[in-house]
Amino acid sequence: MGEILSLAANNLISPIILSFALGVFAAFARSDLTIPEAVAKGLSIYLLFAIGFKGGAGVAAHGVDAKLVGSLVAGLVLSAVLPFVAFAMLRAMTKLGTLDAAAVAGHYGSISIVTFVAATSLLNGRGISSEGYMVAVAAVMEAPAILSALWLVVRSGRGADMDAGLMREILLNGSIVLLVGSFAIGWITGEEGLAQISSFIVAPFQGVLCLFLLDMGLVAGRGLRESRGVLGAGAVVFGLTMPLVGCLFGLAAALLLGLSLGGTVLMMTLAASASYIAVPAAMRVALPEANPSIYLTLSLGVTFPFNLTLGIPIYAAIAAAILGG
Amino acid sequence: MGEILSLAANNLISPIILSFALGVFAAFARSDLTIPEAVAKGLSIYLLFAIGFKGGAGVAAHGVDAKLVGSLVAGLVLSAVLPFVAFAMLRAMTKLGTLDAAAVAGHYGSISIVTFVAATSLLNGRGISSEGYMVAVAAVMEAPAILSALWLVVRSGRGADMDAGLMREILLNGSIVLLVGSFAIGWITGEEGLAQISSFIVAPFQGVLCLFLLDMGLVAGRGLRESRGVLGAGAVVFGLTMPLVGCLFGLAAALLLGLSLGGTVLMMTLAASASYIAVPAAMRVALPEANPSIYLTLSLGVTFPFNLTLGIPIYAAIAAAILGG
Amino acid sequence: MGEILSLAANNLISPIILSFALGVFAAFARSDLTIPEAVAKGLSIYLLFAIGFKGGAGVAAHGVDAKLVGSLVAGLVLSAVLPFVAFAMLRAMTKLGTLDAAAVAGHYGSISIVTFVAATSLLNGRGISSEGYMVAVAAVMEAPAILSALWLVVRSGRGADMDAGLMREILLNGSIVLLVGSFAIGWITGEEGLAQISSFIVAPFQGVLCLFLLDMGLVAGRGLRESRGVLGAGAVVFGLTMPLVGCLFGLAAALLLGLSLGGTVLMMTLAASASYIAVPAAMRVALPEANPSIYLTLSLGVTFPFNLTLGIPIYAAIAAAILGG
Amino acid sequence: MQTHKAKRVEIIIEAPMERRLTKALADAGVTGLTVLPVLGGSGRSGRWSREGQVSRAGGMVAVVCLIRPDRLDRLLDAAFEVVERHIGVVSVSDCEVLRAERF
Amino acid sequence: MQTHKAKRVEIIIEAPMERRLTKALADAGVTGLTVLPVLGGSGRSGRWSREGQVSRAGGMVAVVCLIRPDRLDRLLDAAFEVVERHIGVVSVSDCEVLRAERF
Amino acid sequence: MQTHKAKRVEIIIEAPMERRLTKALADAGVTGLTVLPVLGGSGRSGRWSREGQVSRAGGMVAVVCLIRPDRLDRLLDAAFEVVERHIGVVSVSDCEVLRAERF
Ligand SMILES: Nc1ncnc2c1ncn2[C@@H]1O[C@H](COP(=O)(O)O)[C@@H](O)[C@H]1O
Ligand SMILES: Nc1ncnc2c1ncn2[C@@H]1O[C@H](COP(=O)(O)O)[C@@H](O)[C@H]1O
Ligand SMILES: Nc1ncnc2c1ncn2[C@@H]1O[C@H](COP(=O)(O)O)[C@@H](O)[C@H]1O
Ligand code: NA
Ligand code: NA
Ligand code: NA
Repeated sequence: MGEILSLAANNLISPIILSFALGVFAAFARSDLTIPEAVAKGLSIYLLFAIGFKGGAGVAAHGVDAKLVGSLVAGLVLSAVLPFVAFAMLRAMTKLGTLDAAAVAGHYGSISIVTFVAATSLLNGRGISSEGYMVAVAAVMEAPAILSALWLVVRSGRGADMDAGLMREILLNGSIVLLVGSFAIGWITGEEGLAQISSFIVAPFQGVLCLFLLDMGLVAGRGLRESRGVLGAGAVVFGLTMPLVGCLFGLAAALLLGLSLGGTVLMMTLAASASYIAVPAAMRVALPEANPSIYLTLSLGVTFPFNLTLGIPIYAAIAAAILGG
Repeated sequence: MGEILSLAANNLISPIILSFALGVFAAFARSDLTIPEAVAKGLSIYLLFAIGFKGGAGVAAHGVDAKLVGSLVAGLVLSAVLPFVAFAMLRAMTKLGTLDAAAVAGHYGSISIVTFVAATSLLNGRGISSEGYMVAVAAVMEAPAILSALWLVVRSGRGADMDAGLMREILLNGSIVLLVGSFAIGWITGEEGLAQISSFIVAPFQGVLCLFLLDMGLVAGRGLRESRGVLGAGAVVFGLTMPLVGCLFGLAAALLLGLSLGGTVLMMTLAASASYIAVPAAMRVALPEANPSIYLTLSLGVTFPFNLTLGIPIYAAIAAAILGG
Repeated sequence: MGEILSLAANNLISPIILSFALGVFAAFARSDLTIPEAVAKGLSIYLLFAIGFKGGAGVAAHGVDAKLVGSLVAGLVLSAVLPFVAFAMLRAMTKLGTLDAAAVAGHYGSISIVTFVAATSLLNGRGISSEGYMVAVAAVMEAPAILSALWLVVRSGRGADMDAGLMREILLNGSIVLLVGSFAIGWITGEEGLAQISSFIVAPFQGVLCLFLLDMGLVAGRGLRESRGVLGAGAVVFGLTMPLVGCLFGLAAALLLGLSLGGTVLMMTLAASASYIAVPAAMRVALPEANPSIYLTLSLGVTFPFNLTLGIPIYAAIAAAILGG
Repeated sequence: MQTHKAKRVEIIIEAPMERRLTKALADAGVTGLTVLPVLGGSGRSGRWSREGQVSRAGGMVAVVCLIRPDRLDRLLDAAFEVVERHIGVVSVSDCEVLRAERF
Repeated sequence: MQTHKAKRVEIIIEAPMERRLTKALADAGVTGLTVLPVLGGSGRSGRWSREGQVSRAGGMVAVVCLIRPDRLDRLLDAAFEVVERHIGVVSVSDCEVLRAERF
Repeated sequence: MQTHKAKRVEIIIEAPMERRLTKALADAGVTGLTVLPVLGGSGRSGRWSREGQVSRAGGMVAVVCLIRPDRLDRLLDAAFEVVERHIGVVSVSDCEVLRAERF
């Protein structure tokens, strides 16, 4: 426990986390500091491109692992199953109605790519390597949770605006296409490709991440401020315990597959993280009556900061305790 | 021929080309992936600044060549003459009216700076050096073609909205000013200046180019999808043969001037490439009745990808065959 | 004097200054070259983050100096006092009314962070080090001048729309929060933090500064063009002499505190520079009847270019003459 | 200058619904429309702002259609179908247009 | 389709005043509004354009409010208080809205 | 609150024509106008969208003028001259403005 805390404390004073904290502070202090929307999107395109490319180049360098297909299937299953776990917990712990509970549950089956990136940073910082294809696992985990959430709603006799157009939109969501596409480019062009563009996607990566997390802090802080009182105590507790529950599912999958220490931490992080881009957009279309303040605040305002600060070091400590490392 | 194909294949699996392909794929799959307009403009400002500066620093390093003035004059002449060639081909190969044919022809006299940059990348990758002032040649080739196109229209008895304001707009077009200006800055500050900012304009250049080409792919793909059926078979064939015709004009000019292998490839590429920024904007003002779907789709959807993938390696192979290299 | 001129000339042919000049040229030539607003804001966020972080890391590396608190107090006093000096000069030299004179005066008590950055660049180029906390001094100098300006108005019996909301807005202005916040992050994470992100905030810094100054040149040039005739000769003379007066106040403070050569140059530059971001926004709210063309044109169109080209080398020469260096 | 009576319909709707709205309008025979960006706003579902928004989820757009008066009802029916369960507002005002042959 | 009479108020105002305007409107009971970005313009205080603008000082925004006619006066009073000493314009037009319960 | 009758003219036009339009309006004595960005649209010349647009060629802007009714005709004549051969639309509606001395 002491070790976890010391590692967490160490994690807390990194430029990345402090940039996030600065954003939250500025939002709470009602500063007019803002990152223009176009710049925030540009930063996220950079991050997705870089993380995808490096993942693909990693696979090219270390070869296709027999575990790759298994990991992808595990990701699909985790993403589809976790919403049911989350839904049950929400119904037990909070007073949310079916619609809101299902919408929230969908977010926790899906993933947050920035949380994934932060976990990768922490692993890099400690010199722990991981399977390059975990990026692809992240990509396949984005969407299935949305279907589970909609199924939870339909089952309860309420309507959800599910159509072929939405299905297509979810699967061809810009972030998924960019992540999978740059993964493929990294894989095809391999180490040679990486060498060509590494001073763009490797060297400045941590710094770009700082600015991006500054923006995330601003958005999360403003969200928390605007929707004060929207979340009951039960919901907040859910937002802090669900990642711990999710990470155990991720751990189980990783142990089954025999992933490396790094891969295990990443699988746990994916399972523990909650979406705040792909799923909210889909929910606005399919479940317009669900309250976005609830799911956005929980995902971005509670679970994201928790994972960023305490969650990832905890998952790393658990994985190290079990796998040795 | 076999060698050309193998070099082309080699060219095809570079991160740059694959990023373009990813953009085209995302557009055809109707993904909502987009690069915000402001970011796309920012990337293009970066590229123009970097390419101009490096060109100028190159001239400062290697001294002013006696061929510089000759090359500028050759560029002017090529830009002014090629629209007539293109116009004649269009009238023979397609059913386009005078107005549309003239508008298209104007695009093929002018140049695409990204095609130029891609050719530079390919030369760099093969360790072939080139005259730094080719950037300046690119700049002077932007505008004359527009005048030729308007002359073609006026000659046929139709009106073109040509006024002093437009002339000024064309010559002081943002990309021309930035390219020529940064060329001048690079020339004045020389190697010392380059050393100061090379970790900004040299090291990350290839990576930025990937993101820019991703965007170009998205725009080209969406353009092709929206304007399906606008181009007849004849127009498409024109879009693929005109660059080959143009490159021969460029080759002739380069041989006359006695340019290096690299300079010859760049001159061929400039002559072969078609504008999709400066000329369309001028055409919207001066020839509003010409159909933008035709000229934008041909230039950006047919000729640009052709040059990027097959054209440049072909020009390099032809130049190497003739000059030895 | 000869030495000053030669140093100034040397300063004038740096990529940074020439980029600014290119922007001014493009604006005067009515080119449509523009940096999108979002990109310009993104660049300024980058610069503030980088300069703050490096300042903080500098303090962490060299330890807290006994002079830190003194310098902060000196900054506060300078910022509060200089508007009175400027106001007196304006009333003597120009025909501006109380309102406009007070608004202009407020700008000259506050600071221009880009001028500060340019001075840092020049010091770096000459291998002169400076106190890292000068960044914090810059931050505290942003706001007090605004209060002095409003006090000048209220004293004259005219109303100023000063309320608690405005006070908060001024102090929690985005640039102040970002500068102070990244300074704190740099301080906390120290050299280790700097090492993590230096390929983002150190290596490409000069290059980013070029693009930013290109934009500043465009904005300043367009401002000068649009407001031709707004400034009388007296006002222009004020815009050129006030920085020289201000720099002497800065020099006095630096000598009193016993700052290093670099710190002295920076303190002089801060006192000599005029705000064009924080103060104009506050003036629009508090003194809506003051004419923005006057204060923006003076600050951005006259004093900023003067400082950038001649001012900083002059301050450096004066400081070197006095402190020896 | 000769002008012609027309209606100006302004629909403020969530960005993720834009594609569905324009498709529904096109299906109802509305071929002319313009989409404007929106920075922020407030309504029954609270305040929001585009600042620092990472996701498309929170943003809105304004869709403006100029239309011949006799086609208004079909347009409103089509728009209503899409916005019915969603947040946002629809307003209609009278206007005059030049070049009536374009509408 | 059933529509209801309403007023559409459009206020073009300097960006640094936006927060004050929306607060004043909220205090006057106006809960619905939409903010649109503005690229540039010209008026009695000259021309301006957002291009290359580094500062918020020069920019403007357009605030659109749809409101029940009987509430118009309170809105205009509140808006006038804020814009009084500032540059910018306020215009009001008649319109019809769907879903009157939202206003 | 005292308001005054005015006209609101909205012109949607290609971005490369903006400078010409505002110049023509200024020449016709129109000193007040506001330019809004446009994200996309559709019309007789097909659909377009700003997404990923590298060039100014494809974009459009919306120009809004509030004007005294008696000056409308001059404005429309000037605007028509510019938009005549170009794509885009012009609409006019009645409105009321505060602070009539500004128009
Ligand atoms: N009365 C109104 N006037 C103008 N815009 C409105 C109004 N009501 C709502 N809106 C816009 O529609 C969005 C959603 O409104 P609502 O459905 O009331 O939450 C708001 O964020 C505003 O952008
Ligand atoms: N008659 C008008 N029509 C439309 N917008 C206007 C008008 N007058 C002023 N504006 C807008 O309000 C801003 C300030 O106007 P002014 O207070 O006249 O300087 C201008 O820059 C325009 O954006
Ligand atoms: N009826 C309309 N209502 C609103 N905007 C329109 C309409 N018709 C055309 N537009 C706008 O004007 C542009 C050009 O229209 P057009 O000249 O019909 O191709 C379109 O892309 C739209 O942005
Ligand atoms: Na998850
Ligand atoms: Na060409
Ligand atoms: Na100062």
